[in-house]
Amino acid sequence: MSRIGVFVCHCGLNIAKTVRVSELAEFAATLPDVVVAKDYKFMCSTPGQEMIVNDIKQHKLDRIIVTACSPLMHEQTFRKVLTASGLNQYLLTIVNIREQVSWVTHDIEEGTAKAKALLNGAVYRSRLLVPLTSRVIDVNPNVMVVGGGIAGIQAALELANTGKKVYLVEKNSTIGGHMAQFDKTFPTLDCSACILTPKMDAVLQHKNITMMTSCEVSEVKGFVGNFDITVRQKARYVDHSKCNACLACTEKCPGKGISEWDESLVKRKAIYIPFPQAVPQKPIIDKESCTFFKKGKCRLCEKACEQKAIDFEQQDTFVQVKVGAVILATGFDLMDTKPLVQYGYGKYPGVYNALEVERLFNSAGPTGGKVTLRDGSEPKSIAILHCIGSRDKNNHEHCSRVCCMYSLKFAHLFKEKTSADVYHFYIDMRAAGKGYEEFYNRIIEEDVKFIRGKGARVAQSADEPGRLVVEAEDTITGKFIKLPVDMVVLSPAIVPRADARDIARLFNLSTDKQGFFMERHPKLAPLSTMSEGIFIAGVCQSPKDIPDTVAQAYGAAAEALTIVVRDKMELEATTAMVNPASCCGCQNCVRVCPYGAPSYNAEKKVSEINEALCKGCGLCASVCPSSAIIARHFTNDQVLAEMEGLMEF
Amino acid sequence: MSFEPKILGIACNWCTYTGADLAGTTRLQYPQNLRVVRVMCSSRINPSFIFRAFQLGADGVLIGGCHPGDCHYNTGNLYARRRLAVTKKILEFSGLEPGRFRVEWISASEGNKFAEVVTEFTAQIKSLGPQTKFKISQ
Amino acid sequence: MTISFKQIEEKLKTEAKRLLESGQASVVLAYGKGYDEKHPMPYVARNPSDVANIVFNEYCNYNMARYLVRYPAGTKIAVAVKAADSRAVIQLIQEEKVKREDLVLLGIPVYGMKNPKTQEIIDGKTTGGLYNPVLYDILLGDEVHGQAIQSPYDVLAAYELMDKEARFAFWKKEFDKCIRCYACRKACPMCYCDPCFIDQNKPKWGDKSPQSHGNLMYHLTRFHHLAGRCIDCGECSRACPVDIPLYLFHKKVAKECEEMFGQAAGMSIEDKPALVNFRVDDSDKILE
Amino acid sequence: MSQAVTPYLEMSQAIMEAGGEALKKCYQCGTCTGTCPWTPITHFNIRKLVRYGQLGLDGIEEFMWGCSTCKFCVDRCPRGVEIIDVVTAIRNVYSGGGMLPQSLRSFVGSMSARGNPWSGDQAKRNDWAKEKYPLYSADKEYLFWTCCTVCYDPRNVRLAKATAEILNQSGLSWGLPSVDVNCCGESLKKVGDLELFERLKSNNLDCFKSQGVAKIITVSPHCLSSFKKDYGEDYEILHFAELIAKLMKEGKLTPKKDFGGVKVTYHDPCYLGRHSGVYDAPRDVLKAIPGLDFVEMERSREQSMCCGGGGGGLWMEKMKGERLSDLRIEEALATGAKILATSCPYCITMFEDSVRTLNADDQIQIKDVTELVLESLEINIDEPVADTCAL
Repeated sequence: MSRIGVFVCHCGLNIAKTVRVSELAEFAATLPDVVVAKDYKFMCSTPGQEMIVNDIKQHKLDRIIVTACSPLMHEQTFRKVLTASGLNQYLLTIVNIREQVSWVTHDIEEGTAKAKALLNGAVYRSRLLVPLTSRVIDVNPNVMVVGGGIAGIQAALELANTGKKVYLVEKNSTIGGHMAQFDKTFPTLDCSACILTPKMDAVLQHKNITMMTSCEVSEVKGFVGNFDITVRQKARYVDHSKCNACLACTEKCPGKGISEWDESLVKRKAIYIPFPQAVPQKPIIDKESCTFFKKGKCRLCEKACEQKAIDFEQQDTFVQVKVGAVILATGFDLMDTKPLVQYGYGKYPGVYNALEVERLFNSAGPTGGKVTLRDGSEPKSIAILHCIGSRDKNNHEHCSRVCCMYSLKFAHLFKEKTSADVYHFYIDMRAAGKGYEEFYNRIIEEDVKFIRGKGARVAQSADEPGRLVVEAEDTITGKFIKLPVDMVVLSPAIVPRADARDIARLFNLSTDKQGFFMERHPKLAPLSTMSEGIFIAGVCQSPKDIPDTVAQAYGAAAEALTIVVRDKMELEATTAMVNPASCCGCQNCVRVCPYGAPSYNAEKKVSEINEALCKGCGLCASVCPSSAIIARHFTNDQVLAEMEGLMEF
Repeated sequence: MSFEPKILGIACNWCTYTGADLAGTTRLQYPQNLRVVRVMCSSRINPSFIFRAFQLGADGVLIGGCHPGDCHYNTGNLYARRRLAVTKKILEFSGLEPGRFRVEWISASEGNKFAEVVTEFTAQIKSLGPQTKFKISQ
Repeated sequence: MTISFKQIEEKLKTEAKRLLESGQASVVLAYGKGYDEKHPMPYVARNPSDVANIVFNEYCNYNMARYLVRYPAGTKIAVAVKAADSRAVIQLIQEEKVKREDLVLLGIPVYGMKNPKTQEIIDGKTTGGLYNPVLYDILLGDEVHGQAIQSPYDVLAAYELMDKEARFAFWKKEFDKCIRCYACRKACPMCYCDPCFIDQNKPKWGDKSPQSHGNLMYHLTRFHHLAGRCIDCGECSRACPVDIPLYLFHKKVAKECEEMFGQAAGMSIEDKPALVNFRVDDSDKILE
Repeated sequence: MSQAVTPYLEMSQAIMEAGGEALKKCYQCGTCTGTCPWTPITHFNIRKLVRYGQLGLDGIEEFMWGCSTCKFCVDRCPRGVEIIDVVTAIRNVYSGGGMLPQSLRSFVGSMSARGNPWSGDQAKRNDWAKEKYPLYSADKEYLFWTCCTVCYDPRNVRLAKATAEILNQSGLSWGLPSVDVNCCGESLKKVGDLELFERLKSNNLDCFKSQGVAKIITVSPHCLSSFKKDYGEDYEILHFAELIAKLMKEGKLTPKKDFGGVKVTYHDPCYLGRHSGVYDAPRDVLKAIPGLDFVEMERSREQSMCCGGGGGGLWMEKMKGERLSDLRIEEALATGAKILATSCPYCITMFEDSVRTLNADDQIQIKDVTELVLESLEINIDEPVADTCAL
């Protein structure tokens, strides 16, 4: 026999308007094991909570049912009420009569009837609830940050400043990310390098940060508080512990590779640092373009190196890192626009993508900051095409969010650096951000032309060889525009990294439809993920600008800190366990678990579940033919009882 | 009085249950015949739950989970898809009307889909009439 | 070509003897004499001298794979397998209940096996439509060729055509006969759970006394547990004292599984049991 | 004149109910207009048509007949709007009010009275065959669906004959439909007469069912698309170019005659290409014919240009300078090709017209791929052919 208290909330009129709450409470009182049933205006308010606390004491209640809004809303609130009254928090049941009853009907008869059925189910279930004990584990105080762009840098610095040790893993040979490729940032037009390089240097100097460049995560084991991560250190062929960054080697190198940093616009040496402000300032050898690796002869860099740091024999190595939490800040790629043949990218030399143009503006870029076409001439007329592959069912449905603003920035820089006419082809101008609308106004005043219509086609000009023609409708006049230009800039969709799904798999994250990492809750938990202890920041979650990215980085650092600041932590108790007496050793649970929580004990011929790995989905319980697996808080008999209660009325 | 069916819903916490909440938050209207049991993942659903639901007198059973590929537990609903498909075939071959059992993928952002599915499914169950084949008579 | 049961019996004896003598097997699972010719018994030979008791005739339907899980891991077992029986062995290997290297499979290519109760030839009805073992180490006779190939699913046609009311009435009548003796699960090579779900008290899935609703729960759930695993040996139906045609339901589920998942039970040791597996591109159509 | 208007949502609703549901998805980016082949040469504005539809505004009648349903905009539309459905629905809603343009009235009238668009006598549908070819019966494998245009239009009769001869050569078992059938109704549907379309369709389906038709060969991609999209899933439908490519691959047809290096280019009919996704089969056939020097035009395959004959365009009068077929001929001439091959009777009609009005008939010949195959098989069907201008 249990002693159940039922507390029916009016939620003002939100519930009371279409559910007769007092009738519901009277009905509750007639149900088995219900000792107290009350209704109240706002159960989640302080007096409401106090009412529950008092009734628990006065009536010696051992089960609580709160009939109110969705458990996703206030389950935690009421769990705390139970804990405060000395009751186990898992003895709480929430009945959702707001989102799933009162708000979806206008008919008070229907609403009241459904609420009764739901409450009856809850009473049946409640009687079978058992106290559950959260597990307590030791927490490793270190944090790993994956991705060395502005988000990763900011998060690493924040954490390191609190005294925590941070491993910053970057797959390129330098940190800095996309932001380091830019010249200016919108809307303030401050110089990207001026604000970023001091932070990059701070990372290098920080005693609490271990910077791991040319590194990739290859395996993730463990769970929140105790991750055990294997990192692959890719061979650099330069021993960075010996290198003193004199860069004599790069001067002597005869090899020529394509500069990834400069978006393939120019060549670089085979032994190189990607750009002059790279961190670390130590070079790596690109095997593909190195004369020695290709032909077996050369070694000029080796001769030039006084530190004897060149090591052609170097191999990839694997490093084990133990951390308590992880922040993923892996950034984005630009969509490859070559398949969109109508825009001629890759076919006409005058068509550029946005990142290429960023490099053209950059004083450390391939043209030293001069805007010139591939043939060295200055463009006289430039078209910027928005939404290329974004907001497009045939490609990527999402809005890439920053293109409007950086396209405006491009227009400004074109106006500043050339005497060209600049045209925007856009669908909608999205300038929602601090100072963004003002920036848009400023660009309009700079006499940039805005054509409201999506660029439909870029073709070679029939009349002027070598020039391009952009075709589109100006939807405002309804006229078909054929605009001759020298340069076309595409603002392509921002898409997840090519390997984002692999990373998601490694860290057990979900991805959304576009492939961006999925947050735990779109509003209330935007930086956490379904994997406890793994947080996300920046564009890997969805396209965003630098201020939002940095804000997320601070947030993710704080989130990670809430874990590693503790010595010990509690885990949700709603895990699965095996009743060995019923286990038939079929190993179905071992086969299906996405987290590797169950394992087979061949000696005892039964499965066992490592609760620290269990996320509580209950899949194992449903594939267990002999009902040996107990999915705590969602056990077979609890679910069956609830169903029975629901079907009774 | 017209026939008001009892429909049992089993919804996963992360997608369909949240989608149902969203239908409420946006005040969409749908018939009140559905009673939802919340589980953490559609993969938790044991086939016997469904057989049992019909024995308890459910006129229809509606299962909701995340869209394949979006499961919060990565692959749970991919197993569920197979297991529930087999459940459906078993019900069908045993002679129960196939229309009484339905699986839908409804994401947390698809409040409107939730309301539409419930409306449509309720109408379908009404047209099938009371379920007597499995129901245990008192 | 006709089958010489005597010849198979001789070969079975010879191989059993050789395996036991050489120590390649410590037990041989085969058939022995029963109270009459129509009722042979499962038989376990442990010593070369036991081999004389081995028999084989058209009534040796037992699926000896049923007994494999009784022996401790590492026991070297030789087992006589007909077509369906070999699929049971494969399925057990997939489920890691037995190891391939611990087994010597004495394959029996055969047709014309008979149901002792009805004298009916079971080919095409409960043999998965196969005459030759899918997997074996030693074949006791020549492979059967030229025998008419029968689809294992042909016998379903009449039941699939029934309207749902008639089908429900049919199964209700059949399940209502069930006395819950559990001979079906005893005979089944894939039913190795101990305890069975229906014997559980927490939760109580269904009534344990022979009542319609408990019977329905037991059988429907068992069909689900065997989905993608049943290899159509028909032993459940022959074991049934009240003659419930369980094989029909199992076959229907097997057919659906094969269509939906592109894989039949016990055909390859490389497969993973279909219901603890998935493909990302499984179609949502299977739910319609 | 006042510019004030009030949205008339009942009209918008009527369009959606007539199958133009997709119109609500449009966000007016203008990709369609920028892509539409008509935009540069006429006042037709497809985006505006959708916009007027969204708000149910008056004045839509002015430009609702401009679309030739080439599907280029649909393929490019970032919102996935089925623009052709919208056009069809708008035409349906408005033409119901008697707003058919003059040139389409005889087209619809003939469809209604005679079941074909060419005012042909229904009993004479198979007269071109002169009883040389078999009629379809249940024991035959393929029904050779003769498009009305190849039955009645003297220029395209050559195409009907070429197809029949090649079918005979191939050894397949096939037959012609009886004279009871009528037009597939594709263009009729696109001009918005959905009710009459349903009538034609159900008559054809009855014929198919009564004769046990399972596999259908079409020479017109319009029939192909209509059968595939609107006639249910019971039929296996092949365009003849696909069948020829298959037969050639299997070695059942081997072209003999060497064309001696004559340059040929290929025009993708919208309904074979974008509508049905068949791009390679006709090219494979042309490349397999000895001595044809195959060149592509600048706009080909998915990017191909429309001839203007779809969506009822074949029956509408267009001013000089507003004809897509003229532009296409110029593009073909620019490649230096002496033959412009295609695989659609509508395209052939449009191009034959254009080469004459452009005085280019001595520079380039218009041929169906089927006709070139027949020629390479060295089969002669030459009979005096009436001039297409006489139409």
